[in-house]
Amino acid sequence: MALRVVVQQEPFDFGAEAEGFAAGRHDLGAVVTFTGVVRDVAGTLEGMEIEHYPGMTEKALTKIAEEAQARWSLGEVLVIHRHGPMAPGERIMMVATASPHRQDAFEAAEFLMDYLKSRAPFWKKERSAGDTAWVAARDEDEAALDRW
Amino acid sequence: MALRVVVQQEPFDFGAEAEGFAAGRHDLGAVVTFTGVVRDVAGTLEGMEIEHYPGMTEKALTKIAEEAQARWSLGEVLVIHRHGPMAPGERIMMVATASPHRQDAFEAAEFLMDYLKSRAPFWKKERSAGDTAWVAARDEDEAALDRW
Amino acid sequence: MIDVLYFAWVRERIGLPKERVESQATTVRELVEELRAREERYEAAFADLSALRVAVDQELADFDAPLAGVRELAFFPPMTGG
Amino acid sequence: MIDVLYFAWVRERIGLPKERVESQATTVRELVEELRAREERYEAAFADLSALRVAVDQELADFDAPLAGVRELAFFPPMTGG
Repeated sequence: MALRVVVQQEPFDFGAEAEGFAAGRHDLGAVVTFTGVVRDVAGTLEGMEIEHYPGMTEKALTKIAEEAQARWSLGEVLVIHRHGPMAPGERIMMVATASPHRQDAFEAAEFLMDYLKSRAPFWKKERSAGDTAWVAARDEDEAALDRW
Repeated sequence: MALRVVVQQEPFDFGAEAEGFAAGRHDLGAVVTFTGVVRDVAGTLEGMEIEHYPGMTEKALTKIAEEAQARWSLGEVLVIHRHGPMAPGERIMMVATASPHRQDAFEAAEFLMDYLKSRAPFWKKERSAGDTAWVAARDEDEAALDRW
Repeated sequence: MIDVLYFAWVRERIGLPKERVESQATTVRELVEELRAREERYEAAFADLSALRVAVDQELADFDAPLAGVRELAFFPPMTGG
Repeated sequence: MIDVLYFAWVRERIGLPKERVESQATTVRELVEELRAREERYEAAFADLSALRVAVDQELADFDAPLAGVRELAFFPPMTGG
């Protein structure tokens, strides 16, 4: 039951991570990935910066991933999250889950995302037209935890 | 709103497909992929063969993908499904969804999978110890459609 | 004349993937009854309709679907893709 | 002595990322009250505790958590990762 948590500033190679995740496992029929991308709907975002809490970040992500493994039948779990400056369209993070069953892989990936959003110590700051502003947490994100 | 449906015998390059999917889109913050893999729990599976209904397959998959686009806010949808002979551990198919919101991307991917399982004309035949047997449809897969 | 296609174990039981059928049947169900009466292999394939699915001109349909204007019928077991 | 860390706008309001605090406070809440009484910038950062989260030794906790044996406290707004 492999679990990998990566916190880094550099971009990660999503294609290679997706390709390599659970590769060679013959007992896991279902693989789900989620990728979060720096979103710029209005076309005015100049950039984003993610602050985090070194030390606690890795612990929190590992705890969330272990909780997912305890709840669902997962052969492999991967969480990668970046911090530091990022441009619109860049990938911020990914999770991946592999399970014998598709429902487990989907639910575990959604669980990981819901908890990661509100329980892992990351904070986003957006820069538009020279101004910076901290992204506010959304009530829906906190409410999303209630279903688990 | 791009929609791509691919039905082919050859393996597909999952890493490259994942890397290229919705790449360069700055308006889509959430990308989900699901991959189905030839599963061999007991270690006795020699191979699998997937039969399909050329013509209807492409139509059915396109219809399912269009239905997903109508129900959720999706910027991009991709469905790739193989047919023909496959070995344990090989990737059978993938779906990918990209949306402004993670909940839409997840739900649409689950919807695509639920419908693809029971409404797209593919049939699996497994070969173990020299014997072949058609895989039986599971009641849970049919029941999974009720939630949509 | 209708093109009738068979897939998976339906194809194996009937012993061919496709044939052209001449029939006056007005619904899928009537055509199935004609085929069952024809030969044992059809009877074997169509014995339990609840285990079968039908597509009319490449769209899933039910056994009461009318055949007027239909060019292609297909019979197969429940799908198992994904 | 406790290491106290600040993140995001809490860090910006207080004007530093980390400091060592000498205190006889027995809970997080008591320590916060001491800090608020100390300087305007702490008052600005801690004015609305419902907008803040606290971690005790790198685990999320609540403001009534005891400080006995604690080495590291951190204050920050609700998280916005993913």
